Amino acid sequence: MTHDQERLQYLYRMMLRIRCFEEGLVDPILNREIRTPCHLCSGQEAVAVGLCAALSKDDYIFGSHRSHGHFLAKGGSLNALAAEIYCKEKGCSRGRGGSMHLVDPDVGMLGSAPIVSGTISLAVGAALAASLRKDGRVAVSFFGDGATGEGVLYESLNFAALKKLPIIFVCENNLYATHMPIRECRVDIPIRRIAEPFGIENHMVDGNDVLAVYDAGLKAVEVCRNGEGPVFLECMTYRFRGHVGPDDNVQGLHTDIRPKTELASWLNKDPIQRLERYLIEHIGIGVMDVQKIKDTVAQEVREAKTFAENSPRPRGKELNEYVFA
Amino acid sequence: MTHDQERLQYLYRMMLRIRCFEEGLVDPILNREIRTPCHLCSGQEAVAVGLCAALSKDDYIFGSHRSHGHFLAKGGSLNALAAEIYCKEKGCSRGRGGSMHLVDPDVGMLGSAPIVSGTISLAVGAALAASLRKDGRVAVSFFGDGATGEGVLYESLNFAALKKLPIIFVCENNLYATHMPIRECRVDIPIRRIAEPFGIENHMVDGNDVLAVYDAGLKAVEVCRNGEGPVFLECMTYRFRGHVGPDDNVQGLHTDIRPKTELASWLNKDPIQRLERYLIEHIGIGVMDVQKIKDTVAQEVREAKTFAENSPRPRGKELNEYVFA
Amino acid sequence: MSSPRNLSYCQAINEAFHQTMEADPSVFLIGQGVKSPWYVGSTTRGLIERFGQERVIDSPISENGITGAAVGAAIAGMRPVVVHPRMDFMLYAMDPIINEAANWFYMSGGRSNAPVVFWGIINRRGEQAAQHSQAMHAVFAHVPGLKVVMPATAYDAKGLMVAAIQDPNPVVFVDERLLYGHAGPVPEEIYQVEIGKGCIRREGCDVTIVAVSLMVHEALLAAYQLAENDIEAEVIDLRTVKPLDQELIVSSVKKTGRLVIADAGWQSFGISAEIAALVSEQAFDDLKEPIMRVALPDCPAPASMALEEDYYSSAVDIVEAARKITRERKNIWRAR
Amino acid sequence: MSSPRNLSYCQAINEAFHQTMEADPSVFLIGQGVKSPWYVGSTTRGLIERFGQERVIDSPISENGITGAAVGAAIAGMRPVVVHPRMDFMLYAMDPIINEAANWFYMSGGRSNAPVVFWGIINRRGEQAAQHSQAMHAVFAHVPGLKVVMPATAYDAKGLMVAAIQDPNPVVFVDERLLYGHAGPVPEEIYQVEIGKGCIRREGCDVTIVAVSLMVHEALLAAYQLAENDIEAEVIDLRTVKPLDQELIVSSVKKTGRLVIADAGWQSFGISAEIAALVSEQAFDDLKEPIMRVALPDCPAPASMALEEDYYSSAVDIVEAARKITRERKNIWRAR
Ligand SMILES: Cc1ncc(C[n+]2csc(CCOP(=O)(O)OP(=O)(O)O)c2C)c(N)n1
Ligand SMILES: Cc1ncc(C[n+]2csc(CCOP(=O)(O)OP(=O)(O)O)c2C)c(N)n1
Ligand SMILES: [Mg+2]
Ligand SMILES: [Mg+2]
Repeated sequence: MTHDQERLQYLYRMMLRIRCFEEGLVDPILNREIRTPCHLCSGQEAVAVGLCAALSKDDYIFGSHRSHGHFLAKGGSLNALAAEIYCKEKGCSRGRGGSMHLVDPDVGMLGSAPIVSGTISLAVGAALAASLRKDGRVAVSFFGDGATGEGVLYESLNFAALKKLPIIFVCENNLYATHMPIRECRVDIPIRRIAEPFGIENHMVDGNDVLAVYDAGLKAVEVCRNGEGPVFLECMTYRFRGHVGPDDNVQGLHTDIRPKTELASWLNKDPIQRLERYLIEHIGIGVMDVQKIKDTVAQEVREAKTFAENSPRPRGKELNEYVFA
Repeated sequence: MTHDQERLQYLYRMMLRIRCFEEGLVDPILNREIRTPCHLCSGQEAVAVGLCAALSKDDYIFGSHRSHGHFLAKGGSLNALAAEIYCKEKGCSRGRGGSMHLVDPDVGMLGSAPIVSGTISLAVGAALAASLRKDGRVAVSFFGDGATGEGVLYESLNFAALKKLPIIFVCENNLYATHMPIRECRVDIPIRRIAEPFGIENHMVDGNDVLAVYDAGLKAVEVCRNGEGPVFLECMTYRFRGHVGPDDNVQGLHTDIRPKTELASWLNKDPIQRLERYLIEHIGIGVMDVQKIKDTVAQEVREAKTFAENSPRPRGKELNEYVFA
Repeated sequence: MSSPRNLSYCQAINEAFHQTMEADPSVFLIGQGVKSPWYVGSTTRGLIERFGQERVIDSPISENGITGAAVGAAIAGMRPVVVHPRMDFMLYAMDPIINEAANWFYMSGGRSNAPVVFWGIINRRGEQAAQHSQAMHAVFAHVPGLKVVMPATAYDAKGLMVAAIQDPNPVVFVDERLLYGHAGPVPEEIYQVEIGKGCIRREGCDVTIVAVSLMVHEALLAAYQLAENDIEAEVIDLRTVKPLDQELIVSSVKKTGRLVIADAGWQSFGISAEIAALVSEQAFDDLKEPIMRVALPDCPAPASMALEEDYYSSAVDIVEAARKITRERKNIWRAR
Repeated sequence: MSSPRNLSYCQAINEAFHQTMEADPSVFLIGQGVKSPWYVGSTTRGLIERFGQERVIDSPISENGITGAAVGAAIAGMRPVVVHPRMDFMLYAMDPIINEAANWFYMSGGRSNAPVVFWGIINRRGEQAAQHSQAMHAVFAHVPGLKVVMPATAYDAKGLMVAAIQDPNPVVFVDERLLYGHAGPVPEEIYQVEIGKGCIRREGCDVTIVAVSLMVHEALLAAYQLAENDIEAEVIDLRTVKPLDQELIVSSVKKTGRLVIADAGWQSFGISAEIAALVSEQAFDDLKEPIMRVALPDCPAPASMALEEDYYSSAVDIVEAARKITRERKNIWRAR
């Protein structure tokens, strides 16, 4: 597929926004300004951005513990995200949720939550809602390779297949689940094959190539909108930082068991640099234009941080609000 | 494979014992002498008998809600089974468990329980125990086609495959789960294929041919004892009676939605008659010999019923015994 | 309201579905056995014919996934009812019920709610044994963010189901298979029984009996027997277990000074404990006698009918308990 | 016993594993994170090196299947400990814990038992929010067939873990990540702390404070502050939540006539309710004042630290509660 310039710049800007925002969290995490556990997605931005770019605003997504990227890619507000991570009242979840509970129903970001696989069945339900209402919406469930250990994933695949629901199962295979390489979690057979006994169309995608993800997303969305869902995408990718926080090794526990050379080889496949090179070398976007995008993004991120810092904390006497609607 | 006479007669006698015993329950169920919910396995005897014949006494099995056959096939006492179904103190579970909780650790029948799929992970655990102790035991998990809806089955397959546990997953596909044909429970792809994404050896077996099951069982046991487990067997079979009790239609609810012609065609494939014909026509066992087996079995079953009837009920003041060991 | 007809408890639930589904296209039913009377009696009669298989979804045996799908559909704007034809099966679905649904509104800071009904049927007795007899309302009552209702009558079965479906929060609706045949007057039109409000089923001044679901009927029987001995029991039907109608309970105990609690779940760490704790906090000075609890012993459900008789409690046990704390009237009992 | 060294709570648990695994080859450890200090602190240090990956099994993320496997291994004669590095994850594993393990011995009529330890870690605070902060001991305490222990000290952490592993029944061992650094004397040899027995951590005659786990330390702090105001509190450490040490609690309340219960779980329908109910049944005539409960409000755990401060209770709340029911001494408080 060919992609128009505007779209390409959008993809670049969005990935950069996520990266720049998350990298900006590193210091505040290390100096304990931020306490809520942050699972950074640096290195994996192409999956969130490529997939969400293939959706319309009305479509639904659900995320996991590692969902800053999903939230932003679906159109969530940078300010609201920053404030939530600072657990402030102006956060997207009013400081009640923190980094692991991001939500913005207005842009179809229906929620994220850290129970592994816990939101997969919710996404199936959102697809079921769309299918009952015949409103043409598609639902996307983002989850990790570790989630393939949970039985509810298979229950979800089965039910979605049985009812031909408009849902895209997106497995971000970053090769590790916390301290466990995927080979210690399951046998050495591609994850996408779990879709086969349910007759679900499935593809392996280069998750560090935003255009590949975007194209796979477009096709999957079409399949779903035609009533021929679900689709399962296994996106191969890698996280550049720790499981939680900037670096599992510097935070005292030394639990990052990933070989340095492996990390290095993946750093070479940085999805943002890859698209940047492509923009400059093949699309003819100027280095100055790229720099301008970088500046804009940096500015946005600074503003978001200021917004978050200046937002008030929730007040203790409002503790019990929002228990019931 | 060829099978010696003794073995063949054993298989025949055991299937007949199960059939004869269960058919003897029909009247007492209908006249409410027996109240505990009985899920009869009439028609499916070959799976239990063929598989268990491939095991040694020390090997482990776990059953489900429909496990009278499993219990007897593994060597459980007919008297203890009958007494349990009458919920008497001399039942295998002392009348605390009823039809759905059959246990006899001495013959490796580690238990049965009606929560669908609930015992599959337990069987994996028994296989894990065997593997930790390196005692050469094999564990068998019996479950129905309906159990493929439960996520814990996939978790069990994954873990068993990862650790190469000596376990045989035996799916008795009788085409229905209560009132639901399997096609309303999952897409039209053979169940055994769910084993593939976990790299588990899997086979489809004619579950009404006890010799086929026996042979498949022998091979699977060998694979497991060689440390190359697990194995998944899908045994195609059919129940001749209601989901629970003799006939779902005569018991008032009219929930048996199975076509009469379908039932009729399966009655033609009765595993016991099949083996009987084979014994007489190919092995040269005399009709009289067969009749003798029938008489013996009928006598055993009568005795078991008498045993059960004469066994005392548990006493109310012993209600709270057996809560803790 | 129109003049009510007599309907059975399960017909009343059926009518709640017909009327809520008719009124609101976002209401739908999903779960094991919605098209099988073996599972759900006649609670779903006529629904498929009227609303189609799309809105009455008989599901694979996947409690976790299906319950989660109901929660997700609720988050996406629907009003699902997900049935578990035995409460015991809900143990597979605790993650979507507790981790997800109960916490959802709070952890999104009020930005997103999950109006889902978790319908769990207690299906006990009949020598079904430990895995097919459990009542677990106390577990759900413990969890913030969940409401728990338990109708005792046909009227409440309909009204509480309607209220549960129309509530913007996750509600656990727990009914009792043994009550399905119980009949009572039920208005024709759609109506709610307010969640969080109990009611007095019988007035009395000597002892308060707080009961729920099945035990309300046992409590009324007990009250009748007690009255024959000049003990006037006030019988409260909780209707809602969470949030408890504290005021109703406390003000009754303030009047009678005595309390018997009758629950059909396990006693230890069960709902009877919370009610006892509540009263001993809020009506301490009015309590004349120790609080008595009638509930299940610390024991799984046995199969044998002989043991079942001892396991389950009934009016006799309530009478016995009430008798113990109306001891200044002991002479009356002796006289008979 | 040898003279005890000071060990931290998590070192004590670690020692329990080393010694039980050494003593009995059927003991093994399985679950998420057994080889990762991020999950389980240093509770598992040195175990893999000593006993091998076969007996220290870090598992896929499959709480249901892995917990079931532990139960099955127990039924087949092993003594597994299955860890859930956050209790919240146990919601996926309720079926094997409750439907299977808890009922197993009973429903087999005593023919088969499941000696498995379900080890669930409460891991709260730190702005982790609702799904990563839950304490659910009350749920397990409600279920017949389960025992529930909750150590407050390093000594008990070791002794209760040893007892749990050596018990022939399923035991839910609930510890508190916040206590992992807490140090205390721990004997070198292997020993059990008896399941079902609490202990008096501080004697006093004015008010009984029954506490568990984390809250024992808050209760002791509170007792110290109360003593400064001439209120002598007796502090009971439950150690075991189920079965409750009824005698210890009741006899203390008979002495003091006043009771404050401090639990780190939700108050409503929680363990504090059962204790209150117990006391108001068994020590009714001795109770001078209403029972006070200090526990979590009916609210999921918030992320924001500002809210966490209000959410979690501490010594201050216990002091406050005790003060309310020692009102005849109000003048003392006023004087200061
Ligand atoms: C039910 C459950 N079990 C365990 C955990 C602890 N946990 C948090 S993240 C994680 C690993 C998830 O791995 P993966 O799905 O591959 O996502 P990634 O972190 O790699 O993005 C685990 C096990 C959890 N949050 N929920
Ligand atoms: C967790 C759970 N969900 C639902 C049920 C109700 N139920 C009892 S048997 C059964 C059908 C099982 O079908 P299958 O596994 O094919 O076994 P079959 O009855 O055909 O032998 C169901 C759904 C149950 N016992 N447990
Ligand atoms: Mg991963
Ligand atoms: Mg079947």
